[in-house]
Amino acid sequence: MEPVLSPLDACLVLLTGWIVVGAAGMLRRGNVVFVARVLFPLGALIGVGLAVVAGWSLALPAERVTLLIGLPDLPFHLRLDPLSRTFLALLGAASAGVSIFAGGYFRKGQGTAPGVLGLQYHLFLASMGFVLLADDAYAFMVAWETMAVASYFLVTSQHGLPEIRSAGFLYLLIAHVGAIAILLSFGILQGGTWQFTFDAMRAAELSPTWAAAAFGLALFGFGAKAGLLPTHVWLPEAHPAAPSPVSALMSGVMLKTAVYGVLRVTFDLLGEPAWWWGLVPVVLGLATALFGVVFAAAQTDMKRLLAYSSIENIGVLFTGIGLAIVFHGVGMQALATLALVAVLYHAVNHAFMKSLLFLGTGAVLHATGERNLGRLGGLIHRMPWVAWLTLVGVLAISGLPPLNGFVSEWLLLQAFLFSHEVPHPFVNMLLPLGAAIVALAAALAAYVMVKFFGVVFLGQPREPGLAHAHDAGRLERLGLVWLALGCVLLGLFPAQVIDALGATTTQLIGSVPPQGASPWWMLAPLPDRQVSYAPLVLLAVIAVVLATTSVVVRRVYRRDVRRAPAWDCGFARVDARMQDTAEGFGQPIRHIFQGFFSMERELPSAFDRAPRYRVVVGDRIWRLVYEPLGGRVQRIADSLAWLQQGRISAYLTYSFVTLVTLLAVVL
Amino acid sequence: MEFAVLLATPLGGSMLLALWGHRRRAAEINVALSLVTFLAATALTARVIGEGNLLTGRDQFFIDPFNVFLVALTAFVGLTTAIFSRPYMRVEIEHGRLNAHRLRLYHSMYQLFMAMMLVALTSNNLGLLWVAMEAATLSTVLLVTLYRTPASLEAGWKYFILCGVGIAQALFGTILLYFAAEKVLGAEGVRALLWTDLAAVKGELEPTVLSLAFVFLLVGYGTKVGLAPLHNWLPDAHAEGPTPVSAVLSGLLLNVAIYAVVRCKVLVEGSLQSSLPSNMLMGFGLLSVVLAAFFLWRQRDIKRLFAYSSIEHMGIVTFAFGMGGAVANFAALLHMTVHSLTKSAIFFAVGHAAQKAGSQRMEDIRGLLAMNPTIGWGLMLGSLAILGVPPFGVFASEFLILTTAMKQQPWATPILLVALGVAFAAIFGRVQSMVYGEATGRRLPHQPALLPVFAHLALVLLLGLYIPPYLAEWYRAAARMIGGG
Amino acid sequence: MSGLAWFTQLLEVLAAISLAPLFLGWVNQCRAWLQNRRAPSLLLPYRGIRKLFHKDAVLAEGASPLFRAAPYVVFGAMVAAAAIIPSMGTGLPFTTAADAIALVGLFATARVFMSLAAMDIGTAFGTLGARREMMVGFLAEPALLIVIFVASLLSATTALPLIAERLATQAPALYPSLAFTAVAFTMVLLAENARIPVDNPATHLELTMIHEAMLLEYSARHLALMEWAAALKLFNYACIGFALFVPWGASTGEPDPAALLLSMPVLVGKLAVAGVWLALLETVSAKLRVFRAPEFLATAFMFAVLGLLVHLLLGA
Amino acid sequence: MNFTSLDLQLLNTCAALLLLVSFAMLSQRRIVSLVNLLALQGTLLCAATLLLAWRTGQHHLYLSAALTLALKVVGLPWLLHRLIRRLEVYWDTEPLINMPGAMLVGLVTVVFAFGLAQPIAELASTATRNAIGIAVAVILLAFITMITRRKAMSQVVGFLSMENGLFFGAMSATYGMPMVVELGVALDVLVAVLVLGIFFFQIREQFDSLDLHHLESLREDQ
Repeated sequence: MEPVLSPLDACLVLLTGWIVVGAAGMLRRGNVVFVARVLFPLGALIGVGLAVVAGWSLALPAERVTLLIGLPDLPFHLRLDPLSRTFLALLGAASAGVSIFAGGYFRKGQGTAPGVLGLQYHLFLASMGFVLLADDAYAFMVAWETMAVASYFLVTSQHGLPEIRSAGFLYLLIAHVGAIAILLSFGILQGGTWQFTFDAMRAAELSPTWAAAAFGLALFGFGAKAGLLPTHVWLPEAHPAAPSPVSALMSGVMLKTAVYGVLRVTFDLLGEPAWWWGLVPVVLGLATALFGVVFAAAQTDMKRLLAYSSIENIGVLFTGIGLAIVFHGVGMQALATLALVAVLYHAVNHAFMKSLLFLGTGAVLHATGERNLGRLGGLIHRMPWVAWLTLVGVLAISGLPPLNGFVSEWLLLQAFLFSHEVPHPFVNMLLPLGAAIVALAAALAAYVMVKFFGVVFLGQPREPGLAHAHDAGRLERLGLVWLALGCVLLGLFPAQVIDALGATTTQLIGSVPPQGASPWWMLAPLPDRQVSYAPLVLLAVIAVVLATTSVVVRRVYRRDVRRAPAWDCGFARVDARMQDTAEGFGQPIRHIFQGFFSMERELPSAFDRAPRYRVVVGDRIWRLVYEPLGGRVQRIADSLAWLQQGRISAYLTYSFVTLVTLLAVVL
Repeated sequence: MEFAVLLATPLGGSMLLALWGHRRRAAEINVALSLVTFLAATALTARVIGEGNLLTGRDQFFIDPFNVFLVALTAFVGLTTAIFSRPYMRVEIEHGRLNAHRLRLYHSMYQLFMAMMLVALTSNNLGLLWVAMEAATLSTVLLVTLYRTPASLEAGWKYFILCGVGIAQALFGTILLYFAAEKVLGAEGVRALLWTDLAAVKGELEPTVLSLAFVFLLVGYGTKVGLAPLHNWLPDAHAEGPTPVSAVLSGLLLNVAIYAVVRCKVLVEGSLQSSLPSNMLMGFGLLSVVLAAFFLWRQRDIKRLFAYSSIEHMGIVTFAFGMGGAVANFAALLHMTVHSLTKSAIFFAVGHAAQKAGSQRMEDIRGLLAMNPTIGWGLMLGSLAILGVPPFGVFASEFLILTTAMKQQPWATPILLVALGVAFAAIFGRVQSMVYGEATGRRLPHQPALLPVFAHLALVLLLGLYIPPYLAEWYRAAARMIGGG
Repeated sequence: MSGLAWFTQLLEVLAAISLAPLFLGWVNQCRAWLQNRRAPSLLLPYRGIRKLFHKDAVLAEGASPLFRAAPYVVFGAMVAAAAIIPSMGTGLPFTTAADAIALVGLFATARVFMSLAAMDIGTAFGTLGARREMMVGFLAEPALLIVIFVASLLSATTALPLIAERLATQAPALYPSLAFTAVAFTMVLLAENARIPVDNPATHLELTMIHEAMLLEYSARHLALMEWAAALKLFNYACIGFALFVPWGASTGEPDPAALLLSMPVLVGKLAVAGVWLALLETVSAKLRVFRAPEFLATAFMFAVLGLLVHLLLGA
Repeated sequence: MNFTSLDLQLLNTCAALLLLVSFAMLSQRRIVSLVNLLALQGTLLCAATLLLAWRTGQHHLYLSAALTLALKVVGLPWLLHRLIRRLEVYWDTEPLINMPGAMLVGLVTVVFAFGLAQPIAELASTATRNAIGIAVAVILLAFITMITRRKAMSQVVGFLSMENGLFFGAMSATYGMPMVVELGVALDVLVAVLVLGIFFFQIREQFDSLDLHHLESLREDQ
């Protein structure tokens, strides 16, 4: 039967619904209960609806609509195609969890009034939706910048603190610079037609050089939003500054819009990318991945840690995009599809995992008021719900089977494994080594996550105050459960997910991942290579073993369990200060990857009464790129200042000289 | 009829207020007069939309799409500024910065200024245009020096001398134009300076003379537009005058000056058949944008900051007109509109902010959002709008200008973009630190009139998302008339 | 998949589980001989496990459910790995459940749970052990992956049984790349199974221990499971090694118990040799300082990459 | 219209004298005599206008001559003299460029102006076409005068002499502008000077001097 609304109309209605919900909050700006307990759950419902619509219509052909608003010669064009549907589904599903959590999260506090916050929050969501729908340059830019501004306001909602202000400033500045680059890239993409609809860009013929330029600009622009090296600096500042649900959205969803942008420009608008373009994102991506995870390991603030881990995942995503471009360019369709699927899959996974983790930190933050790992610990006893649900996210993002993080990683490695077949010297030697870096990053991610979870939730509480920590509320739990469930299901049913992604890959590179004769519970993307992966079986085996062993242990040897003080090699007075701090746990990394950091240490001597150890880990790139840049501009400004020294005769001379020169020119 | 009212109201108003302006209800009268002017302007606009161009006053006055929308804009901003200045000036008096007869001067000069701008916009006679411009300058000189502080006197003096000299150049340019026209239209005095007649015969005008004339006119009126390096009066005048005056200076006077430049450019281009005038405009435009962007980095005074941003935007507009062609002109007109709306809105917010903080130095202004959310949001959103952040209208025009630049002057695009980036960093960093943070400063004795701020911003937002068809048509007609490219 | 196949699979798993401690005992015995000490009984590991199962479990007060669950999870993961690795037969049902990469993932899962459990009590040693374990892990994993890559480049698949099958069925040739990777693999094996030179299973000297430090708080059945899992891990690694480098002798084709039993002696033989080889290595090499471990593993990684490049260059 | 050579000679003499006066202003340091020179310039202008009016018989030229007389010969100088007396500013301080330098620049400017005027002059049908160059020169010289002076008062004088130059230019190129414009211009000039008068007093009471170096506080380079 034919539904009353076409999917696109439905999406429009839902996005408008978000705006309306947000606006409704302004009616009773100060009323937390109304905004948080009523509006945010509504927003979550809309999110679910969006996910359902997009997911259900995934395989349908693209449909368009042209709105009345916009520029007179360039009204807003919207288009709903498999690519946008995929990301809309991502947006809806992830934001649903975040919104429902946020409903329980926001309380009365200083900073922006709840109503305003709700408005900004839902505008943020809606603008992301429109970014995914936009089908002409103007609409896209409008949605894109609105997204940036809305998130900026959310980031700075606690603007009392100077570091939050500077974080917001840095964020918006880099976002704006990126937007300018994107605009330029569109300017090239239209290729002489001077039509700024995406259709015109698809039709436009570009010379290889210009196409490459457009790609480069787009990569830079979207990379700036995604946190690709070297424009990553805003990310670890902005994420901790924002309220946790917002960090969750920014990291989980907003970064993905950048990935969407790159995919859209590269495969849809540019059409046939040259294979060697792919090398740039591969190299940048690998560098970013390694950089991000290494820095994550050195962090002591849990949200900064997660932010850096986001940088790592972005790196992985861009590596995958690069691989896809290379394979597609040299005509290795199957592998290109594989890489692309890996990218899309990982985008979805990361949306769930990272949102889950950020929300977990949010719950901890609320319960303890602490973001510093050095003052947490042992929370698994106080807040079991949060702890166990966060554990799911931790295992997932560490890339452990049978959860979802592993699947996309597996796909990417599979793609890498055969990159030696690329028919170009050096490339075919170097690309496989990329696999090693990806593996290293993944293993390090596991390290980081063990540190994160172990220090926050395990061990003994490092502060007496933690004894009063309370578990998450009902709405918060609901949000966490939703996202954790997502992680598990995405991990257990990869074959189905990949089938669903088929429509998108067809749209982008015109081929679907072959899902040969393998049974429904098994993932076998490369039939000719007979590799396969069946998470359900793995889970089953482990479960069975677990069950049998525990039963055997219980039945056969009936021995009971005693509680006693920790043994610790017989050392009696164990206390919390003897556990590793975050710094301690990160120490091996700092030791091994010294080259990455600019560190300043403060080591205690053996004799001082109150020994204290302090280490500050700085980002070299900041000192190498950004500080000089700012200084340069300031210097230019200063050197220009003498032009205006307040002497009227000087000013008169200017106009005299101008007049005479112009006259001379004319003659 | 409407036209007579349009010019007579402010003229008569200035006389009336010159006598009455210090009494209790003077401010309300001021508002009422502006309202009448605005109504007349809208009526006139409606009529021109209906009946097309309009020649009147023995052909001395002429209304076409190009100037009628500027007339409407001027009348509108004039009205909102009058509304804004009512509480503002009252506070100034309570702070003892003004007294009754200064207020009288203010009101009367304000109306006179309005009248002169309207005359300049509508006059068909280039000589009359010049006279009106000079008169407008004189009236604003008195407004700038209203506070009689050393700084304001200095600003006023510079304003007077620089613009005076500039406008003298413009007069010589006009003379040359007349000289050239006489050759074609014959010496029967009066008609030879009528723009309509000139435009009709612009093809036959003597190129060399016109190119010389254009140089003088450009340097002359360009000084009033604030094109670098002739801009030096502008920041001083904006910073030291009362805020309503800064608002109208930025929002309206610059527009009128640009209008004059463009009118002349049309004639000269018509006769020269060369890209010389366009190149000059583009050169001046780029130079202004770049210089202003870098000067923004050194500002400590909030009004100076936004004065430089005005220079930057005038540069953009000039550049766009220089490029010429349907799209660029359209974008330039749109940019003139949104800029004057946004910038005056910003100045309103700035005025209140400065009054609260009791200082124009930016490091004294903190935590506006905490102090008075409406002012804070006004300033924040206004700045975002002026910085070309969508969905505000400034982005729409900048989008068109940039894309056209990519098409017609690719070399200029990177320069523009760098300048825009620098300006963004400079302005936004400062605005943010003023809007956010803990509140300092005292309560305002009067509830600030922020209706104008949000009215303007709403309009700008609308123009960013939806340009009504008739408005677009109107712009297009004007763009066609300006031609070039 | 017939019931027979499943039965065969079960048989293999059980064989692995039961053989693992024996292999461990054998290695210890060889080591003792080589260091001319009186060798402990071959069955010592079994006795140890049995003894531990008969004891009352003592849990530290701060222990969370995670601490109690970990041993089962680790053990389960290892068993799953054993089910997947073609120790005796290649055509078994579970072998399709995961390829070599997934196998690495399984080991990682076990490692992560062990480390988390170690951090759970919040003692100095536990966290120290966890930290070092994770460090060794993230250095060893890429090396292992590259090793597997080289093998899978030779056999154009990452499914371990297929690798074994294809390598076994190809005309026996000398692969220089495999030679390099074999070295790398051995080093990884040593590191991953807490053997000298990276760790010392026999020591409880606080400052040097890694694996033992994590188990300090465990007792009774939990400890037993952990020990058993460790033995199983060693066994698994050995079997991976066989599959990659000496794939001959495993039963191929349709799974049936008889073939499996036939291939059992071959496996035992390989294990015996491997045990001697391991013991020899551990005897001749000295325990490294913890911060030499990265260099050790970096060397392993280097070997693996060399193998890869050699393969890409020579196609062999 | 029929010009005898005598008229032309007279006109050209006026023009030459105008130029001379401009140079004199450029070098003059006493404000009082500066104003007198301004008056003299006005007179010459008036004379030239009358001559033209008489010869060409264009009546509106009589009017503008009258305007000139009223405004530039009598009105403004008188006003300025009063101001000078009221404000006691008789001397300008040392100009920014010393006399010889100023002269040199002036000469170059004159050459430039003449060169500039050539093409216009060729097109002009008026008898006075050769004077256009002079007009331009006067304007530019006045410009330099304004640049080099340090007292507000003398700057204003420079400004007014620039107006004279413009006027002369208009006359010699086109026998004057349309009446509307001329009236407007005259009005503006008058108002301007009145405004300036007010200004002087304000500046004076603020800084108790008309020295421009007081007016250099609004600047970027600090």
